[in-house]
Amino acid sequence: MRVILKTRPRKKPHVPIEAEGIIPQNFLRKNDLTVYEGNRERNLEDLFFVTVEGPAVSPDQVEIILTGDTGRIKRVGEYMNAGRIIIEGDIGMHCGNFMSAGEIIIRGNADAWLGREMRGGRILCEGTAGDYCGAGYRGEKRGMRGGTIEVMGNAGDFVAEYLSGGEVIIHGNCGDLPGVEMRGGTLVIGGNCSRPCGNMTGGTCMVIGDPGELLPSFRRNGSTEVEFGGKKFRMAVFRGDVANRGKGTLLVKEEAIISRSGRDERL
Amino acid sequence: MTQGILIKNAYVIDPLSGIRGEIMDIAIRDGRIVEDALPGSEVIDAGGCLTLPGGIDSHSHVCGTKVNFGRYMSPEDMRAGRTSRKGVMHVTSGYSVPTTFGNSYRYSTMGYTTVLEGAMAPLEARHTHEEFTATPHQDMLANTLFDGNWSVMEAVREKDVKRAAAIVAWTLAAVKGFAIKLTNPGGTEAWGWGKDVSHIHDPVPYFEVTPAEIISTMIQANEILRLPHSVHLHCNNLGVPGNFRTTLETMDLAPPAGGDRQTLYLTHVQFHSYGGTTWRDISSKSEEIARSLNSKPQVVIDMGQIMFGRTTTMTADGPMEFKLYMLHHNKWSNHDVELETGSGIIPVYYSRKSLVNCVMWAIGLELALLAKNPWQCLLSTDNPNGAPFVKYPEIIALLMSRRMRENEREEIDPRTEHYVPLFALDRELDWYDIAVMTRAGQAKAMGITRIGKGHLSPGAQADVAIYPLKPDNLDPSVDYQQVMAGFSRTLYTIKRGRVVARDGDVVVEGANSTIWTRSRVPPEYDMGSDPEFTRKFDQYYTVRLRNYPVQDVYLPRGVCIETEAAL
Amino acid sequence: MAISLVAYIREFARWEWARKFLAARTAPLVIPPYFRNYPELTGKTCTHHLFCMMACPAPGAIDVIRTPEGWQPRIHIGHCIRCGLCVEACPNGVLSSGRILESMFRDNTRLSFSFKIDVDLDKCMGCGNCAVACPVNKLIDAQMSHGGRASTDDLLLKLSDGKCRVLHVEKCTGCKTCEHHCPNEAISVARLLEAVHAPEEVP
Amino acid sequence: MRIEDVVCPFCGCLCDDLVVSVEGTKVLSVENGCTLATEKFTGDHRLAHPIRRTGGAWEKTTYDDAIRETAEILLDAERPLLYGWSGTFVEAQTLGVHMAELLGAVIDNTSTVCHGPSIMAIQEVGHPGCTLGQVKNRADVIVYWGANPIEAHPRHMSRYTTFTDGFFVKSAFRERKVIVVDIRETDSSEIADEFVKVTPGGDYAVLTALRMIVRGKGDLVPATVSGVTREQLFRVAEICLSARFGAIFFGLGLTMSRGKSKNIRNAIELTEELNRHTKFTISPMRGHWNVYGSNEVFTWITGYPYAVDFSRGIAFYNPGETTSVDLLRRKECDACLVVASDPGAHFPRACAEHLASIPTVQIDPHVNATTHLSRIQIPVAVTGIDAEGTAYRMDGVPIRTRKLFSTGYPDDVAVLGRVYSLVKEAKG
Repeated sequence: MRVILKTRPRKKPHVPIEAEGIIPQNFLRKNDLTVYEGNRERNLEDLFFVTVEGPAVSPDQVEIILTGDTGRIKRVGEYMNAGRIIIEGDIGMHCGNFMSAGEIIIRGNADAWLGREMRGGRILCEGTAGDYCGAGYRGEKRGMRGGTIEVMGNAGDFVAEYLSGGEVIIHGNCGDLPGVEMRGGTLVIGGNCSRPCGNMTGGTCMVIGDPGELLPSFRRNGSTEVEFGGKKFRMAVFRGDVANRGKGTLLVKEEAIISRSGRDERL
Repeated sequence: MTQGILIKNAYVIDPLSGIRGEIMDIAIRDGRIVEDALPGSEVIDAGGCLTLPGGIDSHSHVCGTKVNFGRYMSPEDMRAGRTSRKGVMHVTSGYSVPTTFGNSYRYSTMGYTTVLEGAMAPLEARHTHEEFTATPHQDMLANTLFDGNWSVMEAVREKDVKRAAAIVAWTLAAVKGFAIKLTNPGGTEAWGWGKDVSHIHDPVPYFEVTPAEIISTMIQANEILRLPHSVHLHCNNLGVPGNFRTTLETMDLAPPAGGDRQTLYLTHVQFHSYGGTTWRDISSKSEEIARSLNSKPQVVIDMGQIMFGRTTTMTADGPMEFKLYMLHHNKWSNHDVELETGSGIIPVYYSRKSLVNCVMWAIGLELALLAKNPWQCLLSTDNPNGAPFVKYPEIIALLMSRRMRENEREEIDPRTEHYVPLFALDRELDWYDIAVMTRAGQAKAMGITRIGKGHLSPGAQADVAIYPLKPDNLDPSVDYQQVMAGFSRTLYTIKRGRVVARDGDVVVEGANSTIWTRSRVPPEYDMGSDPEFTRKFDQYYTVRLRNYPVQDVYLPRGVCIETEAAL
Repeated sequence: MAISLVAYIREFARWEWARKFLAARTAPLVIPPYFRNYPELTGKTCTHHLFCMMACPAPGAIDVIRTPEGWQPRIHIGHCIRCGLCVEACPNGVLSSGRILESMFRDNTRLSFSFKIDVDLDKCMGCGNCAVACPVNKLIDAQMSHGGRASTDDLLLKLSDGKCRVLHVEKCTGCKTCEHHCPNEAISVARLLEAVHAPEEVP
Repeated sequence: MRIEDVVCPFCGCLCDDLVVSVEGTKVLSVENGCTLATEKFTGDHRLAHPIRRTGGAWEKTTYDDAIRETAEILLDAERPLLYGWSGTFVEAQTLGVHMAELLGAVIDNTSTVCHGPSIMAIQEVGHPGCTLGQVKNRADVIVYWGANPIEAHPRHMSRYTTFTDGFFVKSAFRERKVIVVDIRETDSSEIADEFVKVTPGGDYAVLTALRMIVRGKGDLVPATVSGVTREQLFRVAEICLSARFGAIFFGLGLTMSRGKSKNIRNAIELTEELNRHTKFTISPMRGHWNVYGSNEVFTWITGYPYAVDFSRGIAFYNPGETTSVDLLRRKECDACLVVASDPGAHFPRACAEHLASIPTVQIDPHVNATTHLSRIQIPVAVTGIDAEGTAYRMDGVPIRTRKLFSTGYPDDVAVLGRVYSLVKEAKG
């Protein structure tokens, strides 16, 4: 089954839409879902032109395609457990919250909290992602626990905060403090970042680009070779964050260390 | 609105009036229980359902600085239990530390109409009272903390009981408090230096008084002031393996009182009944504690039951919370209050997989089952420390059903039974015991029966809870699920003559009252004009003496219990 | 070498010289009244006014230290220039040097300190650090030193209309604590040292 | 008339020992207060009556009309924002939250531009704090990190910390060591025993290094960390470790610099680490006199201290999403009620522009920068001067402000109460 949701023009296009109902399992039987525009309750049809093509017997067979002005739609794919969502443009915050299986493909950019507290499945963002990609909720001790988030572009600050399982791959650059408070899982940063893995206690983070400023609380522990994007890199291995009794692993390109050694007295 | 309510066909258990389960009618008028209903009263047919005086929680943390800080620091807890505005009900959030309205609505739907806030720091009393007005469906009382009060400790050092009494009288009147609360007496002052006291004869740094001296002096002061409640004590060494000795020694400090009045109320005794020396060999010493309790009618305890799951611990016992933090390494808040007390908050998860937690769970139940007199062991979880109060129905069911305990035995750490006597206990509490442990006992222990709390005799406050339980055709030891469900949700909760909750929904805006005490003392014992007291106040507090007392405006419906101090 | 030694002796061992050396008579040496030696302790009790330190023109020459017997000035000989100002400044005669005390007594003179406190009202934030730290205020009003509330107007300094005000400059002892602890350099203490004839009455 | 023990409604210190002389409705003098306090009591730029904007000009309107129009604006909006609250008292804040519930609005207080990150950090790791009297009576080490109390809280040092004598500290400024950490010399660093100058944005690393030293992992600390030498770091750690009671106060220099909430988290974790050796507490230097009160009220009613979104009926909180600055930057809001604060002066330009483009109503006694963005302004009494109510000091101690005299102005509760009843009527 293919469900095509095309946004209708709105009078106040900046008012956010919360649409946690847009998940494959909800389209098996009915289409009269409730979505919220600001503080108003709306019917799905009020905000979208809905087209349904073909049948489906299980959520696995449902594919939702979101097109139009989708950058203000929040919570798409929340608690999704099967099927596929393809977003032709940008998507609002909290896309793929708590998702446990299935696939979300975002052709544009994703706003903050992409895949927050994700349990499984896969999110592919072809554009850039906002802050707190693959992170957790305020006060909660665990962020993303499983699945994969892959961002082809850049990502914002605090990527994979409290990551405790699964894999986050950012091909572009990250902002400040990626992998902060990380406790498990894997974070791969293809580009540059700054102060990776502050306060980490577990998991593995790999920075292929320039790690920027490194925190003093990581202990050098040999080196290793890794492969990323078909290329091999010689990586320096650090353990930390020692300020937090951490046992995480941070891999930084050996050249980056050498080129930095002039200004960083520790290395 | 009709003038009154007539409840027909109620299966009434009213321990204070000696009613142990009779089908009868209850008439209510002008907020009081009366002999006969007015014509035209609203009639509620209870249909033989269990009808009890409104529930009373004699030790719960629901309002005030540290409770609110528990909320403040726990957005993750707020994600549970969120409800939207519905009729007169405000938005609520939270599970272990719900919002004030959340607490109030949940207590109401469980039939509770009176709640005592377990710990109020005098300096921050205004905050507690503000939250009281936002907990609108329960009459509130505040235990006032004196455990690290400098003036009190100086009086104790001078062995001046009368001065200690005068300080208590002044403070309770100033902050509109209800009773004396001692939380780890002396330990909270030691915590001002990052230390603790290790037993009841361990002197407090600088002040050189021992917890035992503080406790004994305060008991005497309390009796001099003739306060309705006794000293309300959270013993030293909470949660330390082997602490049962401290608890037993502390119980020995309670002097016998005249009549059946208690002189010491020990709260959350489960946390104080541990044997062993470390967390590895912790064991239950509930039998020793219960034996001592059974021989001392002057002592009343509450259980401090823990229930498995997530909760937030909060207490004025700052050093204990730090020790707990070092164990869990999750998050930790601490709030010391100048010249008075401290407090700490950490979230915890009690797990069925943890032997320690299983032992703790068993101890609380054992205390209730081993205490011969239900009037001496009241039901509590030290909300939210042992568990949120919404778990009370489950505890009631566990106490009433051996079968339920056996079922639970299958779920918990199998080693537990080697450390606790719980599974050897056959006792199953009956409806009467539960009525005592959840309302009558509380009212008596708190000394508020005189103002019409905890009973249903004419003249009493019309606080009534009707539960969808028919004791005549229900065997609680088998149908424990039904017991649990029944106690979770009243058919009707009536508060001061108004139906406030029906079938789980709150139906009116609340208007609670706050009960506080004032002891009249002779002018020479008025601390407000004592030069030494005011001098110290001016120099060491950071608020002015005149800005310290809680103004009447904070108690729109204050009820003052006045006593004449024997000074 | 030997010859030059002989010549040397011959030159200096002349009788004329030896006679004068052995027989000369001059007037005995008298210490003049204006002579000032290093100050010495007289044994009188030091009241820790620190006037000696304030008057001393030589850096590091005098300290007032706490000893088991109480406060006492200590002179650092190497730094002392023997001007005697400390002796003259001390209100209690703790120090003595030469005949200074004697002549002060005879002439009925003394050195008098007064202080002038300036507050730059543009810079003053009214933080109260000066008034709370002020040791004079501390003796007058315990509430002031315990949090900055003035319970009396007998104070040397207090906050009024958002600025530090000097109420009783005559109480100032010139310690400059206020000046040292002012974050904005808004307050300064000037010490005026003058010689006066006959001890004046403190107004 | 001299009124004693007056509570100052300016900053989070909430000094309650002022003596104010008044004559009629005029303040003649203020004793014991700092410059800022005196300014607050004696300054007078009050708006005389409600105003509304028609076209490009202001016109005088009545309270009735202004209140009715305010209610209509709020009821019409799909994403209304109720912002401010830190300059008013608890009773008014309570009404505000209830109103937000009914409206499905976002309600936020000024924490959003000051200590919001501190709150987020506290939610991650907790907050070992204490009341200010505890510091006054016990502390022998005081740390000001990214805070300049002399400017923002002038009497903080003389009333609560460095200079005031306490029970266990008889000679305050001789016995207490003061450490100031900042990116530049400030008035406060002038009186520090140890001034630690950090390069901008380097606080996180410095805190990490201190934690390492306290934990005994000092061997890894490089020669300099963010501009601070290894020697100084060890010295500072040693001062802290040898304290009997230490108190850290942090300000916007830490909350609003790079790393934000993580800086605070690191500082809190340093405090926790130090508590394993001695006693240490940490406290934010809250700005507005009752901003902490608004956090408290929001928390006991909704469960969250700020940035609460009721658009779905239930309370939802997520700083970065439901905080005012973020909402306005994304142009989500279609109406705004500003109470007792001045976002026009404190918000980024883009946010202020959006406020100007939507119907914004301000309830505030004074003409300020937000007036220029507003459609309606309703003047009210000033709490602490001609209105009274509860306020929470920066350390959580609640104090009732005093009313010095009556003017004709209604207070915030009176105005908001009427808006609320109109909203209640419309919502049934």
